[in-house]
Amino acid sequence: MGALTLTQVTKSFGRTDVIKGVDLHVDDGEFCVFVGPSGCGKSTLLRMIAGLEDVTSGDVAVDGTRINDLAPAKREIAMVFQSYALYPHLTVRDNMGLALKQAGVPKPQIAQATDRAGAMLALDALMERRPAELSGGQRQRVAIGRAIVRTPKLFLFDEPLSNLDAALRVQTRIEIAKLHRDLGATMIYVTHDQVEAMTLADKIVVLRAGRVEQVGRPMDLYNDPDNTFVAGFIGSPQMNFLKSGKLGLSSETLGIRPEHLSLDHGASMEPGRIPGRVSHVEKLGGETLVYVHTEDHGLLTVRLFGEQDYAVDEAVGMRLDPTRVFHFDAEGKRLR
Amino acid sequence: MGALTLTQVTKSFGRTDVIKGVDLHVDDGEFCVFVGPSGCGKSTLLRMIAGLEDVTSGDVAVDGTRINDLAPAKREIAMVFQSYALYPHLTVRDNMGLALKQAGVPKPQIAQATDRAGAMLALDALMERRPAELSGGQRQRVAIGRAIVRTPKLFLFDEPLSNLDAALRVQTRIEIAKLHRDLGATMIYVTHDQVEAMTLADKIVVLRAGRVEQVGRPMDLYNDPDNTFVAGFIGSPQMNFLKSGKLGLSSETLGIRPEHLSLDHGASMEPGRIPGRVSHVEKLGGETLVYVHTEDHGLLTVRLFGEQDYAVDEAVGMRLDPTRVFHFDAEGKRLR
Amino acid sequence: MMSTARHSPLRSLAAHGILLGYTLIALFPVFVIVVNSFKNRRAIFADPLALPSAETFDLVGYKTVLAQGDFLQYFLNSMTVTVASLFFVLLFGAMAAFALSEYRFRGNLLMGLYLALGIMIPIRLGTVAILQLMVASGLVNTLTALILVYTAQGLPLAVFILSEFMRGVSADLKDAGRIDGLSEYRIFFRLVLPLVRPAMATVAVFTMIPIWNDLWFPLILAPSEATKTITLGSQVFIGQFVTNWNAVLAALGLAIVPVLVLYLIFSRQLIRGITAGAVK
Amino acid sequence: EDVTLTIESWRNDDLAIWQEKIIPAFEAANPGIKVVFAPSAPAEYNAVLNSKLDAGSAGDLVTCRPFDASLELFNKGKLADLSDMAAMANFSDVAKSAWQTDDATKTFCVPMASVIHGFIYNRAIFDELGLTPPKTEAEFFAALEKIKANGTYIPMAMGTNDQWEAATMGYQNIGPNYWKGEEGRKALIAGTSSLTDEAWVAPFRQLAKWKDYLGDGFEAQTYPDSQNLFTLGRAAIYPTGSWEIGVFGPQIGGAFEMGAFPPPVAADGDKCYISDHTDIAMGMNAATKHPEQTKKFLEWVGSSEFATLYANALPGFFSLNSAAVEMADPLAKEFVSWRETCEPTIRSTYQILSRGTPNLENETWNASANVIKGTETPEDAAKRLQDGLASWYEPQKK
Amino acid sequence: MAQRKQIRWHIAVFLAPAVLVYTAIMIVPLFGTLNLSLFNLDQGNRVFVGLRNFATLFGDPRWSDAFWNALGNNAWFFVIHMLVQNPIGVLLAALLSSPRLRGAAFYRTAIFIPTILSFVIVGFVWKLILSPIWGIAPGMLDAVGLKALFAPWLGKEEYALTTLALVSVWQFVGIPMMLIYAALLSIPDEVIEAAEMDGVTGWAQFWKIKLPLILPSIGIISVLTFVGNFNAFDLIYVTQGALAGPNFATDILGTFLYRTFFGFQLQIGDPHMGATIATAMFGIILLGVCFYLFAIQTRLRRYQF
Ligand SMILES: Nc1ncnc2c1ncn2[C@@H]1O[C@H](COP(=O)(O)OP(=O)(O)OP(=O)(O)O)[C@@H](O)[C@H]1O
Ligand SMILES: Nc1ncnc2c1ncn2[C@@H]1O[C@H](COP(=O)(O)OP(=O)(O)OP(=O)(O)O)[C@@H](O)[C@H]1O
Ligand SMILES: [Mg+2]
Ligand SMILES: [Mg+2]
Repeated sequence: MGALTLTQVTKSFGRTDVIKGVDLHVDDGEFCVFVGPSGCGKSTLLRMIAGLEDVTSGDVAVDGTRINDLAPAKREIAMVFQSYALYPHLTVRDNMGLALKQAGVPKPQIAQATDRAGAMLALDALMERRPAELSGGQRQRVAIGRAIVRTPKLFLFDEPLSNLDAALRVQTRIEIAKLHRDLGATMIYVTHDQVEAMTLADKIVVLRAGRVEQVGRPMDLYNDPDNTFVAGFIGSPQMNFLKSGKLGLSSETLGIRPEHLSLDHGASMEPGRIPGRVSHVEKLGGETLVYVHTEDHGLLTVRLFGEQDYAVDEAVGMRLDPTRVFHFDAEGKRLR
Repeated sequence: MGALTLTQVTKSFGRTDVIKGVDLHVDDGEFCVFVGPSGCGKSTLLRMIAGLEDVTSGDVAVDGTRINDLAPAKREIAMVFQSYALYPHLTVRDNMGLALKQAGVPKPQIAQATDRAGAMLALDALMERRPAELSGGQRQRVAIGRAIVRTPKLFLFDEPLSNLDAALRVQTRIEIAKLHRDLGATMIYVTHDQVEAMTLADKIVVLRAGRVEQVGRPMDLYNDPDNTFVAGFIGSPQMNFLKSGKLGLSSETLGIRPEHLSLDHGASMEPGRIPGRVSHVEKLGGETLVYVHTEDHGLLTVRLFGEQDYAVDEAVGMRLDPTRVFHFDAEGKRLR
Repeated sequence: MMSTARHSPLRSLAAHGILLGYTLIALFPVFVIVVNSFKNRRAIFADPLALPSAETFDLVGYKTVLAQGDFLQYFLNSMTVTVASLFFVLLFGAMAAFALSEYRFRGNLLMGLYLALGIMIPIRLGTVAILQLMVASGLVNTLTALILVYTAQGLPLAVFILSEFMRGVSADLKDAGRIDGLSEYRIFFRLVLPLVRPAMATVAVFTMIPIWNDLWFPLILAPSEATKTITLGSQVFIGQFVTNWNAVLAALGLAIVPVLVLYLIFSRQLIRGITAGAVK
Repeated sequence: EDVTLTIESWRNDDLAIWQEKIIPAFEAANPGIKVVFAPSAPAEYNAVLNSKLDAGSAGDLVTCRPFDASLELFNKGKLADLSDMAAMANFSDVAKSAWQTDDATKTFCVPMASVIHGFIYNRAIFDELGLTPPKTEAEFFAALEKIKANGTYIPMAMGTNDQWEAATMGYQNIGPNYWKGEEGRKALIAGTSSLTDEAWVAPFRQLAKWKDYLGDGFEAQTYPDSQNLFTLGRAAIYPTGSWEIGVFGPQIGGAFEMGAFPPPVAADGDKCYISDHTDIAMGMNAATKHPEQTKKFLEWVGSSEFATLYANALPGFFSLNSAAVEMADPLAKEFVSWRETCEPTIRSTYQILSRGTPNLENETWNASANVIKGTETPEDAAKRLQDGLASWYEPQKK
Repeated sequence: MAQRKQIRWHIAVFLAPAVLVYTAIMIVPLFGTLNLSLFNLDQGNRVFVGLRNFATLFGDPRWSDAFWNALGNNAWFFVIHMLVQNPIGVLLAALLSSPRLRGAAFYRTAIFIPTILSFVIVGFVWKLILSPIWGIAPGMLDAVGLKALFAPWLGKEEYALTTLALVSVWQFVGIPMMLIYAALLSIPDEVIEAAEMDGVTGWAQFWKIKLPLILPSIGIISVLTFVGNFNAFDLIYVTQGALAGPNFATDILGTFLYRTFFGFQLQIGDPHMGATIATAMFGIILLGVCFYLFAIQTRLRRYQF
């Protein structure tokens, strides 16, 4: 019903190659999250799947049928645009109901569907407003509502929650997960938010400059990254990269996540202890991030649970959890 | 130089009251973060400070001088719009350089300033593109760049990092903090991101439906919220609210953050242990969120450090850290 | 920007069908004009649809035209008047339109109405007063007189159309300009004007056509040999009892070419997506 | 320093003649005076001239339309009084009447030319069909019938689209025979005769019969269409005025020969009347800066030298100068010769009767066209004209 | 837009050049002329007559018949433009603006060419084409077996006005086309893309998305059509002459005004009655425009992109 296959898909805008040959398979009913640095081509890929953008070369297929030339309207896709693209002349209700109306769904049913989406997105009080009278987050919710009132084969979400507050974001995320379970539709979701990516995805696709770096289940990527890029990209704060040579190891680079470094006070020199000086402390309430400057490896981040007291400039020492280190070669490839 | 005072400021759009009397003082050189649910009036307040929106009643003053009627151009402000508002016909470079050009800064200096901002925001390769040729995150970075090339009295940032990836976001956040230190300018910053709010702010202003709920330093809000709203809004995942009665306490509601609940396996009934059943587990890599369903209090969230193994439907018990609980009355006001 | 996927062959076939059909309707009479301007009089009326053949081919119209008066001079006059008037209409009109669309001030609507009055009365009625004005200021038989009149005549329409289009320019964008310290003038010239290019082009074309084709004011205000416009020059061939159709066709046919060129120049400004990427 | 005089005129057609023949002749004889002939398209002439005179930018010399249009200008002080010019002696009272005040005390334009109405025919067709120029109405219709029966040619080239053909070449052409020229015209002005009288309705009756002999779709046929039909040899007869002579010659280019006959009379031997219409004159802008030189030019316009020059340059425009003018064009001579046999008159609506609203001339155009098309009966048309006239013209009010 | 309390000189600066030129060269002369409607000649002297000229225009059948006839014709002329010209213009613009249409620039130019032509040429060529004598229209109808449909349209009272209105439509269809085209260009691509995703394509897309967004421009072309039609003059004048034949079937306010104001043939121009007619026309048009400005324009929603 909604298995998506991309085969050697490329895309160029004039002379700029944006997508440089992507192969990807998304199973029917799978929840696939695209992550990658800003400008790596996530939106472009989504737009190609939607049919809004020419495929320069390669094939886009749904259930084995090539759909490169199928009109977007015929692809049974719902999409949340990164820029919202709301209909400025329609009320919130009509923005959400237009697709159903077009499909000939009877009025009461449309009203019901839009009411449900409105309630779910906390838009109930705004149903008769027009986009110009909404706040940024409200607009984004309308864009989400417009997609979810329908029951298409494939959902495409382009950073749908970026302008929502934390509570609403969690809530909407849960609703989307629920929608996914209920409809069993295939979903492709672009996000910059680690939590969203980790919690929603059946499969995460890490993109970098128009290429797929790694595809896998969230914890697989976290625990078993293929290279420094993926290792650094998944997990926040970023993984620390240390010079293996300075530690007497044979690999080029050693990676360790901030949560797998332990920290103690004092400047004593013991084997396996990396000495440094606190350069900056960030207290986030539930956790504390300590940035430690070291001679050999530059700035390292340590993530500690709860509220912890470290003073800036204090001498400290760090220890690696040896079961949690990753080794990489000079090209950044993981050595397993 | 840039102390900002709002006195009983209100704003209505036609019959909708959006800002309902805000009093606020921001010291010169202070970094002030506005947080609040989507649609609570953050952008509107920012736009009023900028002079882009009429003040329906009340006063906006800078350094004690009422500026309600001063033209935005005269207020010496830089602003990042939530909607970016890039000049579509200008290149990235010209978008960033326009204000300087207007101020009569000599060309080489403009080029230098824009180059620096471009490099900082990883836009170097895109300086000659127009907004239509940029990705969402790139556009947002141009909007930031446009603000930071200047040295105004007051910076206004409206969710400036919402479309950036984690790494870039951390990096840009650090740059903004540095900018703040270097220039000593007053900054007002709207964000939905807890980490940004906690790490950047000298002072956080929590807004709710056009009113100020609480103002304070980040850790003060975290550790000493005035009411359930602030308690729930600061900190992610949200604080758990338990029915005090069921625990034999006199307050109406008891609040405890997910990181201050401890969890153990098994269904045994001990005093102080709240039994429940795991309903959902989210593994985020560095931490694990366990959602536990309880008879008395509904769904509670427990935040655990590292990767933890809890199976869905497993019987578990929770304990509160008694030093970390908050008590609230029936109206949600904190009982101290 | 758009995809082949969105390019249904059936729909585009239908579109081409309709457009081609209408193009034929639009061009058929033009074809008749052009073809006949190359034929002798007898042939024009013997079979107006026939292409010029060896027998009927005749450049007499063009010869007459080029022999009569200083056509190059007329042409230059027309060009000067049209381009200068256009410049002022666009500049002044856009400025006024910006004031009307951007600022709320007392009397805004009334000012709009006042500026629109001009499209409601044929300016011909004011001829005598205008002529008196020009006589008094010694501008009779100068191109300046024509430029002044055409500027005034073109303004109402320009203001009317441009103010509508200017209302569509994103307020956030102008606000961003204000934040950047741009004066209202800069906002107008640097931000708004470039973004209403299609509307400016449209107004330019609408303004230019009646100016180029006008016969009345050149006849009244500047009929002298040195200031004659090309349309007035062509009028020589329309007589009381006989009209030299060969010459009229040739003269007016020739006179289309420059306007067509101007049109082509302006219509290049009709560009899609000028404001793309501005706001989300 | 040379003085330059500008002539305002509606005669675009004559531009070349003035530039090449007339003006050089004058300039040669009058050094120090330059003359510019600045015509505008005839349809705009009145409006343009009035505007320029009002504003004070009109040329020194003004070509005068006959009767009220010029009289109005004179009354407003725009045209100078030329009564005492020496050249006025060269013109008869009738010739001057079109440019005089109603009481004939003042003359303000120097008469230049008149035009005569009649029918031009295509000799080749007449020869082919064995026709001779008809003298009576009966012969006229017989000829038309014969041409029609033959089917090759349109019997008569006339359309009603432009309306004025119907009135000028129809009604005013054949009418004088019915209303007895000047006699009827003057009676109408005096109020002793009315437009519903038989003499004025009868021409409409004849016009109503023309319909059958006009080309297909004559309703949409314009004046240039008619001209072209005739000059291209597709029509046999062309109701017209003498002004066509000059323009038809080159257009026909020798393809056939033209002949002319005056409007046929009711019965052989009846007195015939022709419309010999005083049409064009020249006056002086009262505000001219060079009255001396302008008068000098006008004196020359009143001379027989000018008369000869003009009449020969523009065959069909007949000089109003009392001195006989030698003309070369045979067809023009033919037209002028009718002055000997028939009584000339001017168009009935031109003097005085078209001063009010509704305008009798305009109404006559409309009525003539309607009658030819058959959308109005001759009687209704006549009644409408009479009612309109009576509504404002005192002598006709009953 | 913030309300700023100081004197905003820039508003004056923006308005000044236009207002000055326009007032001096257009408004003053025009109202000087319209003012004439309050005067008339009495024994050669100009005297103030108040509204008596209007009483004559509307009360005296010699004037009012012609006036109502012209007004009625004008209304029909306008109706045809609204029903034919504007829908065609909008349709063409909609087709032209479809993305990736090959040859769009060619079509656009070709369809616009008639608008560039002068009235003299338009009048000549259509008279030639429609002429029963020269045979283009009858010949073409004959070729498709519809010869019977042919009539000398321009000469028939019942067809002439409609025919001329259609010729005028032919000439001016480029105007609504270009305006609407410019308006369509300003609709953001992404909104259209969103519609595609929602399955709103083709005509539905036009009706539901594009049309509402260009409604202000449709309003403008309606007003311009209204104003243009009620001021129209040239086409009728060059094809049918100032008497607007046959039998005044094509007489519209413009020709009626011209005849009266400037005079025609033996009819001497009457600036006073002419100004009266002009004022009446002006009143009618002003009424229409005010209706648009106050009743329609203020209700039209505009969208900023
Ligand atoms: N023009 C308007 N007319 C009516 N209501 C409006 C208008 N503009 C904004 N609002 C309402 O004002 C409230 C505050 O809007 P504002 O943009 O300040 O919210 P915000 O706090 O920035 O939200 P977000 O985080 O979603 O951007 C919203 O509820 C919005 O719907
Ligand atoms: N029209 C265009 N012309 C040239 N380059 C373009 C065009 N549109 C996009 N690009 C470039 O293509 C690249 C990919 O853009 P895309 O929008 O897919 O990025 P993205 O991964 O969605 O980024 P973000 O997270 O910032 O939204 C970007 O570097 C962008 O600059
Ligand atoms: Mg993107
Ligand atoms: Mg906001």
